[in-house]
Amino acid sequence: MSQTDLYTLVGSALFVIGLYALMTRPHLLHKVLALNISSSGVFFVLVGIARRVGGPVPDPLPHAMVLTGIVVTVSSTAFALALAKRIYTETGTAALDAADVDVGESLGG
Amino acid sequence: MVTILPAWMALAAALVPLLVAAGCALPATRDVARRMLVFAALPALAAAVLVPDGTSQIDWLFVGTLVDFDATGRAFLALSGVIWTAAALYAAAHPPQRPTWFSGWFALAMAGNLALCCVTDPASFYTFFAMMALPAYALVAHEGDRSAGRAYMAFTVVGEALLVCGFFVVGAAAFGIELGPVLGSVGIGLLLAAFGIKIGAFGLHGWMPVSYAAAPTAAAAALAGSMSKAGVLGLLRFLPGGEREGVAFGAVVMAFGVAAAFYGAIVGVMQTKPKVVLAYSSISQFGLITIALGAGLAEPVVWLLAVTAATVYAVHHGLAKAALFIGEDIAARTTRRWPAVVGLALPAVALAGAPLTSGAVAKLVLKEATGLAPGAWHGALETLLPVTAVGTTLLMARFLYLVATRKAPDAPGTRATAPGMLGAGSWMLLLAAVTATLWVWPSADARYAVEKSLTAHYLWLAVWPILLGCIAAVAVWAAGTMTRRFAGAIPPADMYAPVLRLADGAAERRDRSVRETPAPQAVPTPVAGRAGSALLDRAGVFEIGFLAWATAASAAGALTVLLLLLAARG
Amino acid sequence: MAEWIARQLPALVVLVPFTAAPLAYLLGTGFGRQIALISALLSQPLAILLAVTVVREGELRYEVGGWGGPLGIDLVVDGFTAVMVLVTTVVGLFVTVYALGYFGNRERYRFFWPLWLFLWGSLHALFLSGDIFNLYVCLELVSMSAVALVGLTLRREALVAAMRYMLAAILGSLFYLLGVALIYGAFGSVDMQTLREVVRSDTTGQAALALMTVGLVLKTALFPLHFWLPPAHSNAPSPVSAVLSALVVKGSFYILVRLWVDVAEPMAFPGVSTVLGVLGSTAIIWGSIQAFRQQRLKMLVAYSTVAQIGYLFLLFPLVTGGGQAAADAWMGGIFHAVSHALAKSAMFLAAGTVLARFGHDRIDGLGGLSRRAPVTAMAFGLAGVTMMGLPPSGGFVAKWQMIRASIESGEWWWAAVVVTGGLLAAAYVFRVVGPFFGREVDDLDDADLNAGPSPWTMESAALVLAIGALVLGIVGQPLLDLIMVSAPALVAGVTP
Amino acid sequence: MTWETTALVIAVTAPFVTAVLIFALGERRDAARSGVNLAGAALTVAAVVTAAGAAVAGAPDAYPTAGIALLDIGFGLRADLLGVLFAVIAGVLWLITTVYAIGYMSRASDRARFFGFFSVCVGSAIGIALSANLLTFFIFYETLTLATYPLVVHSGTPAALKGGRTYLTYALPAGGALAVGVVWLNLLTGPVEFAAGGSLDPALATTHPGSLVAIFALLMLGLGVKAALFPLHGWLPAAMVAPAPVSALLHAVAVVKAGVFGIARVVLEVYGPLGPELGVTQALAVVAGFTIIFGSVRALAQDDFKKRLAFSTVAQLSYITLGVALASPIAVAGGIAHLAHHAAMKITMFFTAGAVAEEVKAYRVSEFDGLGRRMPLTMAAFSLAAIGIVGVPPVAGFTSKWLLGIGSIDAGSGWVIAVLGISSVLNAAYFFPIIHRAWFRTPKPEWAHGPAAGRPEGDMRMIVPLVITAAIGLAMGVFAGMDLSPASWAQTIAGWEFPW
Repeated sequence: MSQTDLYTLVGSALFVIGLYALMTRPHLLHKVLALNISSSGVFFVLVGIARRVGGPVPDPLPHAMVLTGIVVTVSSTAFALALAKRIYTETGTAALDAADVDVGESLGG
Repeated sequence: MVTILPAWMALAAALVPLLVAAGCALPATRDVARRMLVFAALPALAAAVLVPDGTSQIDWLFVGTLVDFDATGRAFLALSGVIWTAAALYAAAHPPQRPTWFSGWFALAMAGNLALCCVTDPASFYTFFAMMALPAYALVAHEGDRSAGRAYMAFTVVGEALLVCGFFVVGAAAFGIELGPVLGSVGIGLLLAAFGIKIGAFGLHGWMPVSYAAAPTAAAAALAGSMSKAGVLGLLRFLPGGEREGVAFGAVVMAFGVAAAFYGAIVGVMQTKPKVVLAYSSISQFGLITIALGAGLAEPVVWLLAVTAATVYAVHHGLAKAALFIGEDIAARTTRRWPAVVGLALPAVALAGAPLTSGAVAKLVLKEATGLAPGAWHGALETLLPVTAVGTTLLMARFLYLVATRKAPDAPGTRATAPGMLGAGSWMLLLAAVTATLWVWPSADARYAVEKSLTAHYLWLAVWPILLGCIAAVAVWAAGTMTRRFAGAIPPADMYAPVLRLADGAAERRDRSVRETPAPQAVPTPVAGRAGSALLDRAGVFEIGFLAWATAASAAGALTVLLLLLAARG
Repeated sequence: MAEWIARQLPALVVLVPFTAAPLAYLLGTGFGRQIALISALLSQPLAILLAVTVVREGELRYEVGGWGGPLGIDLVVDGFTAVMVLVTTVVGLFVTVYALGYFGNRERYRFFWPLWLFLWGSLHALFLSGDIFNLYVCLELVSMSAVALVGLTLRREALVAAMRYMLAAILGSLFYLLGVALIYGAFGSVDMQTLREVVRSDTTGQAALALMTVGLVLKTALFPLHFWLPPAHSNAPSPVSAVLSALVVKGSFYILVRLWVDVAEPMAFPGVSTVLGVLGSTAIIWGSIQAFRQQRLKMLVAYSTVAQIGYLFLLFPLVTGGGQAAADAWMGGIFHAVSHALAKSAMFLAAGTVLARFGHDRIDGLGGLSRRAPVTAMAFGLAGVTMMGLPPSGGFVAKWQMIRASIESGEWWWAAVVVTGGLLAAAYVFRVVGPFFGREVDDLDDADLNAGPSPWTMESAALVLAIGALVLGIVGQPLLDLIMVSAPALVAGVTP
Repeated sequence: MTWETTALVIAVTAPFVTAVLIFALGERRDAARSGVNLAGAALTVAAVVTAAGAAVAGAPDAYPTAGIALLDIGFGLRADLLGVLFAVIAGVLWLITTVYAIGYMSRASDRARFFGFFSVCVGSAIGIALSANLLTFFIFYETLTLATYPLVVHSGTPAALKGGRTYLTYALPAGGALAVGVVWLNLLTGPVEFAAGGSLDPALATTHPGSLVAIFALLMLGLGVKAALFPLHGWLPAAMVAPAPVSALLHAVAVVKAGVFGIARVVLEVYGPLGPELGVTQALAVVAGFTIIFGSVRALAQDDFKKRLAFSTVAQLSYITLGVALASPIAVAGGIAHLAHHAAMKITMFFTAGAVAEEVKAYRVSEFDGLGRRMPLTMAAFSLAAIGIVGVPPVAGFTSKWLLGIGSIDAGSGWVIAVLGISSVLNAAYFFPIIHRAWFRTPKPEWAHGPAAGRPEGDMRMIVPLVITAAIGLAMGVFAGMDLSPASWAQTIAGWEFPW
């Protein structure tokens, strides 16, 4: 098993773990963390792929991608946390499930 | 000047009554139009006398109209002109209730009747035939006899439908379309049935007695004297006489004719109302005409003779029958009845075929035609025709008896006790026509027949059935029990009486139920049925399941696995 | 000048909204409105010029900053892209005009303008992207700004819906990114043009494609992964709902089509196409049924989106066989995306007008709307015509092409689905439109007295979009031609 | 663009423009709306007549045409003889109906909506008439479906909404079937233009007989709903909840005639000789024949006046279908002529229904006793139209029946004669009682002396139109032999349709 394959496998495993948590954990914080774990898995795969060109210098492009990905993930995590906090203030709970689907809208203000 | 009159000018003259009808409909011209009614048929009468023979095509009218003046059409036009004029005069003398209303329909039917004598293409003939037959409903139902009106309308509508179907076949042939043998026969059968209704052929006569009895006298005279003759004209114009297609029908037609001739006489003498007796007399007389036509169909070379016979007989019968109807009414209106009964005797003996009357000549021509009937028919008719004359004599005797013995009007003040100038004039016109027409008939055939009828052989042939009939009548009268037992045994509508009763009952029930049923109220219904909404609710429950994270995750996972598997396989 | 603009067009199309967005943020509400309007107006000629240029010159490539691949960002414009940019721009303009009236000068909605412009720019960037990683970034940009817009009102339901939407969107992006990683690992490139040449029947490549497909399906809310869409689309402020349903879901769909039809043609394997087609069909049926049983107008319209998305996925099975059927399916699918964008935005805008004016959107409370608000009722009804796919609407042309493609390819059952879907759409549209002609319901009267008439800009924006969707069926031929410009090889084999 | 082509385009667009203007004017500006409406209708009539003149003067290859590219067929208009006949009917009757409707709707609400959608319907009908190909036809056909809906449900009552739902339940699936049929046919043969004598390649009858039969069935399914062929007729009586002018123009002329007109186009100008060859037109004729009897029998049982008229329409429409389906130029002429004849007669009857309902609030036949006394002009016009429908000459209904009957013999379908005969009797059985009640029964006391003194029998804007349409119906029969009468026109068309 090459190093790339190992990274890919571990990354995939992390991705699935995150996916599982996202779906089963009702708490919003858990869900956000789960997404972070999933994204770490994806980055693992990307970093591993950088080795595929062989030689001492790995392919820089995947690294650039991972960096971009981290930026995206960090900002979206921040946004998600802010949103979760706001939901907590509005509803008194930070859990989320089908029961929350309410279809009413009246334009406030 | 007259000779340059195109034939369609004559058609226009026949349609003058249409203007009168329109005038009756408009409030402003109502009174004038009503007074013009007695003159409405005169232009047509003039045309019948003055317009020369010839054909002209009016392309723009209907689906193309063929106006044709020939001896046959001229005879019927003249007959109709005289009868409608007399009837209009009588209507003016004794106006029915709502006279303008009556006059309008009267004029409309008149227009149709006069115009149909001038055209020979099926579409136009049908047009005018309908213009005559349908408005006549208003005349029949004018005195409020709904049952009679219903019978008239039912038979007329069915007749019109049969006629139009028959005319499809005739029209198709005129278009040059090849008809198969079956279709050709169907066409002839349809025409026979349709016109058969109009002339009260045996089995198709159900409307005639009730309608004649229900209609005001002027209308009955027009109906019996002229409108029903249109059926004869139709048969003359459109049956394939003289051609092979018709031969197969000859025997059937003759058989129906014989049946009608006897049936009319037998049922007629049992009637208790004079007008109904006259109606059955018509059925019987049309039977004779039918026999002639049947003979013409069966033997193509006889056809032209049959046409002449039917024409002459139709003219004779029309005038006589109209005179009988009007005389009957005059007799009913007056307390001094004997002059009227004497006057009535003239057309009555004419119908019976007494020598020196038109009847004798008509019967002679008829005999000439049937004498050439093929095979066994020839002999049978030789025997049967005189017997029908006995029947007619009996019928006329019964009629005169009923007129003479009828009770006087209940309240003489309400009805005129004397006929008055117009009414008497109308009758006199008809009586004169009955007497004179065949003697002035402008054709060599007729003159020949008139002369022949004066030979001793034919005089005797004409006289003995009448004598026999008179003796029988006197015998029956003397044996009063027979009269009492059979008088009224058969209702006026005879075999159709149960049907008419059923129809009357049904109409009554429908009216009652309509009166008693409230207007239907709109009932709002739910958007979806119960089953539908239960299914929708179930769908809603499922959807909540789809909205759950766990379901979504499973679905995403399953989809991933599925696609990966597909990828691996690919 | 003109020539310079012509050369810079692909960049300008993206830059105008991206420049306007921070400006609108910095300058605050009053200016934000004007900046948005200016940006929207400026975008119109740019998008039209872009389309015209593509028609004239075929595919355009633009290297951002002159870098070029593999590190630089390339903008690529073919017919498909130009069409999507065009429809985004047109819908964007009318949504902007509508929003001017809808939000007014209210301070609490000040973030609408920058977020909306940002979303607009991201969509353009997405459509123009030439490589699959850049697509990921754009996808995330679109998602983030969309999520923020959904939660804009800060109402409880909206926040919860936004959260749901966000989690789903990020998950979808991660699936996609994982696929991108595998693709890069297998082929060493993310540039679509390069990939088109090197991609081969390769298990890793196909696995990558499968993962990307799942992510994109999730983001497009294809049944049964539509769980986030109805709450998000119905609870967002109406102009946002319009944008989400009309444009945002089309973003991920766009990528999916690019991948399957354009890039991965050699790997097109019928199994996946069939799965997508079946899911699409189910979405049509299921979404329509759900739409029919909704009690609230915006919820109904949202489920209508679930159903209409299904039609888009019929493109995949129909395009697989190539030939004329593929061309017809290509035109039909994309044309459907366009006409649905116009009609659905009109529907949401109309629903928003109702909501703003009467304070509720309960369907059984809308009796007599055609008397109370004739323009809005008309807009909704006309948009409904496109939903049903009846002529002369754009939806009709799309369905015509789909039916054509399915008969051509011998797979007539897709035609049956298309027809059935139209009838189901009629059922839910007329469930709403029917009562418009009915007697007034009392509470509508009362609310009307309180609220007064809506700004004409709102009413007419919806109406214009609906009419646009309607006449597209008659004057749509140039658009169909544009769709076929530089079309993928699979579908360009035969031109009609 | 020649003058005739301009007229062609104006004929189709003018009603739509009128509709837009009416919508824009809004509810309150009655005078302006009426003016715009009448002007639009007059302009349409002028344009249609101009186009018709060009069509009459031109041969098939010289008809005015116009169009733009759309899909593989194109959106095309063409003023051919058959098309302009229908367009003239729709245009002229629109003008008359507009006058009537202005009177009828004078006290009703939602007038802008009513007149707007009304104009759209007429525009669609004229578009249907002047379509050059199946795609264009289909576009206008479905537009008509939709634009009719608001008119059917106009009163807004639950019953009206229910009627509207029933209408859509029939019309929309039919549209789906039609769409599939049209697409399939286009795929099979390439773009389908209408052409006299049929536009399909005769070789297809041997190469694709199954497909052609299936396509024909789909097309008939789609067109049969509007043509009210049994068993697709159920919507028509339900749609009688609509206001009288709607029933008059749409359910007697525009909508239902669009269906039969479509059948005529498909049978004559698409399938042509292939129809009889594949046996599909014979099947269609049988269905139409059955519908004639069925509709008439159903009409007998209706006490609701408009419902009786509706079932009568069901039966009468099938005369047209029947004529078209019989492979004989004479029968086809009869069917096409009936398109015009039935329009004039039935519109008169529905006008009557509206006028009577407005003036004396009578909706059921059983309430008509003595109505002739109270509303003489109205009932006279009605009676004329009714006897025409029955097939009594000289009203126009007879003329079409005449051609149909002879044509059926020409086509070797003698059974049709029986259908026509039975139908005539049935028609008489359900129309004559109405005439009888109106003229021959004792009126209610307050009706006995006619309309109140010094007052006409109703709103003259309603009475005059119905008298005019009745007169048209009569004139079309009396002058059937004239060059430009519908009957002659239909015969010319039929002549073009049968080069084979």
